Amino acid sequence: MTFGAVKALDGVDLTIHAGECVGLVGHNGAGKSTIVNVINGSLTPHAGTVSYGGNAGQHGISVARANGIRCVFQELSLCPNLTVSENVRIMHGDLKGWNWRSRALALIKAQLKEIFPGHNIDCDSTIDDLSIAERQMVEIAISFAGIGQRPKLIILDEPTSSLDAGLAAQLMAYVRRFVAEGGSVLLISHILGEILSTSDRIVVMKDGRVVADRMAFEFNSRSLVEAMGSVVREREWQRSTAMKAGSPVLSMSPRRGHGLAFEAYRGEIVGLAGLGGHGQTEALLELYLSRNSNWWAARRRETAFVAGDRSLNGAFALWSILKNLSITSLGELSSRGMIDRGREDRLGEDWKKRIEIRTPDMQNRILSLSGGNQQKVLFARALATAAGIVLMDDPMRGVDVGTKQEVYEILRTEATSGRTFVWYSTEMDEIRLCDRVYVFREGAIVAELVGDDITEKHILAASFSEGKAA
Amino acid sequence: VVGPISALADTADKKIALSNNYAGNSWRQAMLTSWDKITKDAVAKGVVAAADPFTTAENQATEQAAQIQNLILQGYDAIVVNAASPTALNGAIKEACDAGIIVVSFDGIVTEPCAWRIAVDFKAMGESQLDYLAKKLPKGGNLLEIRGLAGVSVDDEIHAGIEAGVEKNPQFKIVGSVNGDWAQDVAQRAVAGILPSLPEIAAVVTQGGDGYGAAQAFAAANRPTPTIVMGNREDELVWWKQQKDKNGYETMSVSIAPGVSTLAFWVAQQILDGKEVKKDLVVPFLRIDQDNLETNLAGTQKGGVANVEYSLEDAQKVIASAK
Amino acid sequence: MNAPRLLLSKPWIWSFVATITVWIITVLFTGGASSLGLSQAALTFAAFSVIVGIGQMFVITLGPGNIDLSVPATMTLSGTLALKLMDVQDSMIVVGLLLSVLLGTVLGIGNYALIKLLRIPPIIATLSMSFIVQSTAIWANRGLRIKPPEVLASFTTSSLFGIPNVAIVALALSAIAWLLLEKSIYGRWISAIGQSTFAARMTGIPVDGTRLVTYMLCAVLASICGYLLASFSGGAALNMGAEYLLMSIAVVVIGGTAVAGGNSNIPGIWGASLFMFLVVSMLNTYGFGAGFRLILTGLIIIAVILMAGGRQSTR
Amino acid sequence: MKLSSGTLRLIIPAVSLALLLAAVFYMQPRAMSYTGLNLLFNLAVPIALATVAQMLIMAVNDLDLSMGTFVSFCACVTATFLQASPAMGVLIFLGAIAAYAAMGMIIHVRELPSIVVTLGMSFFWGGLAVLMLPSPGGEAPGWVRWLMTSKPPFVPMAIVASVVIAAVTHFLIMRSSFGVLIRGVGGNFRSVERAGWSVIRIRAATYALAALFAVLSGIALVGLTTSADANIALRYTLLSIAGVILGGGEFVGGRVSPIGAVIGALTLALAGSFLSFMRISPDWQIGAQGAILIVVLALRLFLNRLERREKIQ
Ligand SMILES: Nc1ncnc2c1ncn2[C@@H]1O[C@H](COP(=O)(O)OP(=O)(O)OP(=O)(O)O)[C@@H](O)[C@H]1O
Ligand SMILES: Nc1ncnc2c1ncn2[C@@H]1O[C@H](COP(=O)(O)OP(=O)(O)OP(=O)(O)O)[C@@H](O)[C@H]1O
Ligand SMILES: [Mg+2]
Ligand SMILES: [Mg+2]
Repeated sequence: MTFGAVKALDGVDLTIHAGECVGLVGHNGAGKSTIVNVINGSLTPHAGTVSYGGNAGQHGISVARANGIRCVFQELSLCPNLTVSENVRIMHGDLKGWNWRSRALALIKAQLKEIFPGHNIDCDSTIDDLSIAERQMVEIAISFAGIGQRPKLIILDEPTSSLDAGLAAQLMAYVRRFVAEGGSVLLISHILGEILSTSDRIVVMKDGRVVADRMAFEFNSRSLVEAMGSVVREREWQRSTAMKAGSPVLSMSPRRGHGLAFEAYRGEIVGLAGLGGHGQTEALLELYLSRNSNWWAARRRETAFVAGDRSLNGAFALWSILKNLSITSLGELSSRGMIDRGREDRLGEDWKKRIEIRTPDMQNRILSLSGGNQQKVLFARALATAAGIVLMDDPMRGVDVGTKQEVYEILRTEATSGRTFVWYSTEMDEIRLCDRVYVFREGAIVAELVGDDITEKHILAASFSEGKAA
Repeated sequence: VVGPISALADTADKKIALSNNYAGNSWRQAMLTSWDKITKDAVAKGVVAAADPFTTAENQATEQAAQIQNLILQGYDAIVVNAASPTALNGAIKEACDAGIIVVSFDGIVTEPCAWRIAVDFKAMGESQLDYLAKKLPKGGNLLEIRGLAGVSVDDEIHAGIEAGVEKNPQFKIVGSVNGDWAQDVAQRAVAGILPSLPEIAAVVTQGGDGYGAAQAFAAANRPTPTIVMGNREDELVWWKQQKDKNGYETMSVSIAPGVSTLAFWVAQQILDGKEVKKDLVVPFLRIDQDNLETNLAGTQKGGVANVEYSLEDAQKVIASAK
Repeated sequence: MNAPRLLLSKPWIWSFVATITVWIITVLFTGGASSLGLSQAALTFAAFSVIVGIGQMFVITLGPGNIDLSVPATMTLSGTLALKLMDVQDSMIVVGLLLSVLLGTVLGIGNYALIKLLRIPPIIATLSMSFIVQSTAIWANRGLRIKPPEVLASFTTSSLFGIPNVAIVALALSAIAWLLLEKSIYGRWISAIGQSTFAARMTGIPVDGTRLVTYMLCAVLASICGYLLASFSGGAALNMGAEYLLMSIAVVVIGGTAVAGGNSNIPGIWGASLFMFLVVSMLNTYGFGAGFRLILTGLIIIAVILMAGGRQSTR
Repeated sequence: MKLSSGTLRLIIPAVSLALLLAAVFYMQPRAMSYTGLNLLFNLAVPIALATVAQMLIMAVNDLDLSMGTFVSFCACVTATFLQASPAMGVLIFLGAIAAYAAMGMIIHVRELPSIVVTLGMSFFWGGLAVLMLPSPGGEAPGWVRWLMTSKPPFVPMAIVASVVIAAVTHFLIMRSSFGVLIRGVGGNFRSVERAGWSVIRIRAATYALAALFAVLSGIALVGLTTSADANIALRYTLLSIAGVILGGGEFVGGRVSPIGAVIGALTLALAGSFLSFMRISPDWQIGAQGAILIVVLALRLFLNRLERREKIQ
């Protein structure tokens, strides 16, 4: 499988048996998504064959679907303007005839209840009205649902990236049950814990090849990372010592009129924690928008923003990687409103090296990058500015382990040299890296944790406790 | 100007509306101005109760049909129409007639039998251009025709007249034809585009409003100015006058006078008054020639169109002569 | 080997290919005798389309739904008011131009105010605005044609070294627009906004400010075009802009600007403007009636688009 | 009660229409009658059909700039061929519908911007119309005339027709599977494709359906005007777009509302009448049309605000 000069898949041999869960891991751009697209029929391999249930020959989306293959893509692939049941109708071509609406509704309701017991999604609402996590849940449920016969193979491409820990655990548990009943699952994730605990077998990919294919119990977290080709770094994390020095560079009064006020100081990494969708993103947006005029360009950029949902609010699809990278720094790259191309190119080369953007040419379109590499570009976009404050809305979604480590290091260095980071993350590991953490619940800040108090236990306690008591 | 008041008592409480489909050129503006001038006076004198003009935002038959339907609802006794289409308004006109409303169409007339028509013989207007040219250029020559807006009846009728004229005078040959949409700049653009590939042109036949643009285009292309038939616009007449003074340039100018709206008003008033009026009235078009150029130019508003307004007596004469 | 391919990958090349083809066919009619005259006429009239086209292109670049339908009315009002103010006096030429620019600015602000305050799609906001502007033009002058000052009229109708003056003006404006679009921060901004308004906002682009400036730019260019056109054709007419509604959009899209926003180019506007003039001239020259002329124009436009293709290369 | 966003999309246009209607009744009580309503609304019927056609195209994220010329073309066919030799007329209509389907396919396969292709097509249809009717004329087929001028008991034809159009299209686009697919393509065509549907066929069918409604619009128009001309419906292009927007539809994302579109068309028609009931100086009559559009949309904004406040509470 090649895309122009890029060899995305190079002699990959992958077999998935009934009744097993195969974990697929690899660095960003390793070829995981491409293999998914080959299996589900959207891409036709240039060499080699795909066979479903033993019979090779035919290929294509409908053949794959007829053979019981379903796919959950990481970037949401529902129709946002339709209701949940209408989306079910689209995904299931055989829901024909009168009264399909109520049958679709019954189907999705049952499936959602089975995978995510206790959810409260209104199946009559349009996808637009759902949160990102809810959309992901709906998409997963639609894929697992089957009329008459169940799907045989479900491909999950980073299914938990928008789900919080509790929902992710529910999903993994369901995957185990599904597999136990004879289905198969191909699970792609950058969260190694998930892969290790859920898969029967793990396939590791690197630069378009399979470099390891062994039973899951033969791996541990460390050997898995090594197999992917990243060096495991010991955690030598130093929380900054100079905390709350001087006056806050960023502050916000208590949200929704109650809870704690928000403050951030120079050189700090402030974490925003709590269950997904409890107002962290809104808080970040408010911080950002209130400090950036919609009418005038600031002479010096004070704050930069890194978006997590790159297809929605990050990448400019028509542009090259370089233009995507430099858009926020144009002020510094230009004189009298005219852009200096030379300086722009240098900035691009510089960052390409610093965070290893895997591309032969920065002039390539941003969409030619794998998902994780796109995310790296968005990261570099913010870091390349002179902004003193960087707001991050779950920026590590879909970034591989090796890159994450590098980015963490960059963050720490930048913080030491005086930048302030406000970091919303759904991953506990990342939250633990922060100097100080605000826990959100129902749109307000309910707790502030500092230093060694930042533990999963404390955060979970703050996320849940008061609500139950009240 | 106006006859004895007592004779008009019958229409003192009648309301007349003008339904106009377009206001976007100087001819229509002159028409509205004339209407305004004459009807204001008539209302002030108590001849009629009201004479309100209505113009649609876009030059579209559908919009005008809706406008006429609204006028029906508003209870006008007569509607004077300058129609966007001779036939597409027939549905609405029929409804007006059914509601007992007098409908008088002028300039852009309608074919619906229940309405009155004050028509200009556009075909004759086209033919008259060729008659003039045949006299002026007995040897004939190549003609460039500037047509109006495609798909509109007036364009088709004048064109038919010109074709008939050419048939009658075979020494003339139409070597090029463009659509000028009755707009100066469009005409200029179209003529400039075709001119380089045309042989020598003896005369340009037009439909009004586009003669000046044609003259400009010939000048820009450094071609000798042919005989361009004008359309009574002031800028055309001024240009003609300049050429005439400079080198004795000769041509003619012909168009329908915008003041015909006032004739339509009086006709409607007469019908309301109970007078017997034939359904089809014809008004002469307004023609300007070499010898009466100066007088007409003097009487034309700067930037406007040569005009004739009608009084009640004029209207009565037109009605009587049609019998 | 590489250069032709690079050229072919440019979306604007096809409008030029079409233009040259049409030009050759037209000129063949007279065995080549008409080439100079036709070229000059084409340059002259393309210039007006280019000027309004550039403004429209900036607006279209802002993304789906952005379009300025008030261009014709703006042209009319600007021509009307400027000529009325100048009142045939040569000394007032600059004042008239300033009035035009000022008027454009005000109308641009008005357009954007409607879009922003009422949150209505630009297509409807500018349409409503155009009705009001058109009314103002009627009210201001009642359709009377006032002549332009002598110097201005002769400037717009004459040429320098065989190139029409208006084409030179349009060329200068195009150069400025190209600089803005390709080299300036503003150009990047509008392109970013065109691809995703929200993403643009989150990279710190002052979205409202940029859009306001863009609508102003479009109105100012339309205004200037109205001023020039009225002077060129010997007076402002109430319907003088009507042609330029479809024209301004057509030259932008035929020229290869992505209608979905975010991608635009200036050379294509020239190609398309020349093409739109020449195709009518060609069909007139060969004596097609209005019906066939329209049909062929449509088919040729579609053929050009099919050749240029919408698929954007990944590079 | 929690209102779905679809319902809200409908309430706002409906309320604007009601308010405008109230204003018209206040100014012209005569309009509050069987004939009055018919006169107010009968010319809105073809507009409503054209708006529905435009809405279908907009549902798949495209825009049809040839709607006006195409309806004019259909009107010309109705007044000539359909009248003189019905079979031939039907054949031409089928051809036109096939042309639309082909256009949808070309737009999809070559990933062309619909605006450009339809701009080209607008010249094409316009040219055909001019060839067919170089000058206004033709005659409405008897049955069309009868249908459009028939007087059903109690409720005037204009209202009956509007309700029928709204109901049929609502069922077709909001309730049927086909409608779901159309809107799905507008919302996220990639996902429809991945689910194994042929997007090209959906697009072609959508265009064909739109063409069918446009054909009906042309026929209805001729039924009202009794004859046609080549320029008869040019303004339907902008009117239909405005109608969709007024009715709560959006340019992209497959967010459309058929009932809203019909209401939008009626609102536009009514706005024109409202204006002629106010006596405005002729200079400003055109401008007033712009002003009334602005007022109606401002009303929409106001209601939107109210609704949002409701939602937050
Ligand atoms: N449409 C495309 N055009 C050009 N290159 C592509 C295209 N799709 C994928 N590639 C390239 O193929 C390689 C494999 O991409 P793929 O998306 O499969 O990686 P991945 O393993 O899914 O990475 P990630 O973890 O970042 O999602 C990458 O180098 C990518 O840049
Ligand atoms: N519109 C598009 N045009 C071309 N290529 C595309 C397009 N959309 C996606 N791709 C390619 O498909 C591949 C898969 O992208 P996707 O975002 O699904 O990767 P991913 O596996 O989710 O990434 P990651 O694991 O890093 O999050 C990428 O290589 C991308 O270049
Ligand atoms: Mg991937
Ligand atoms: Mg991914």
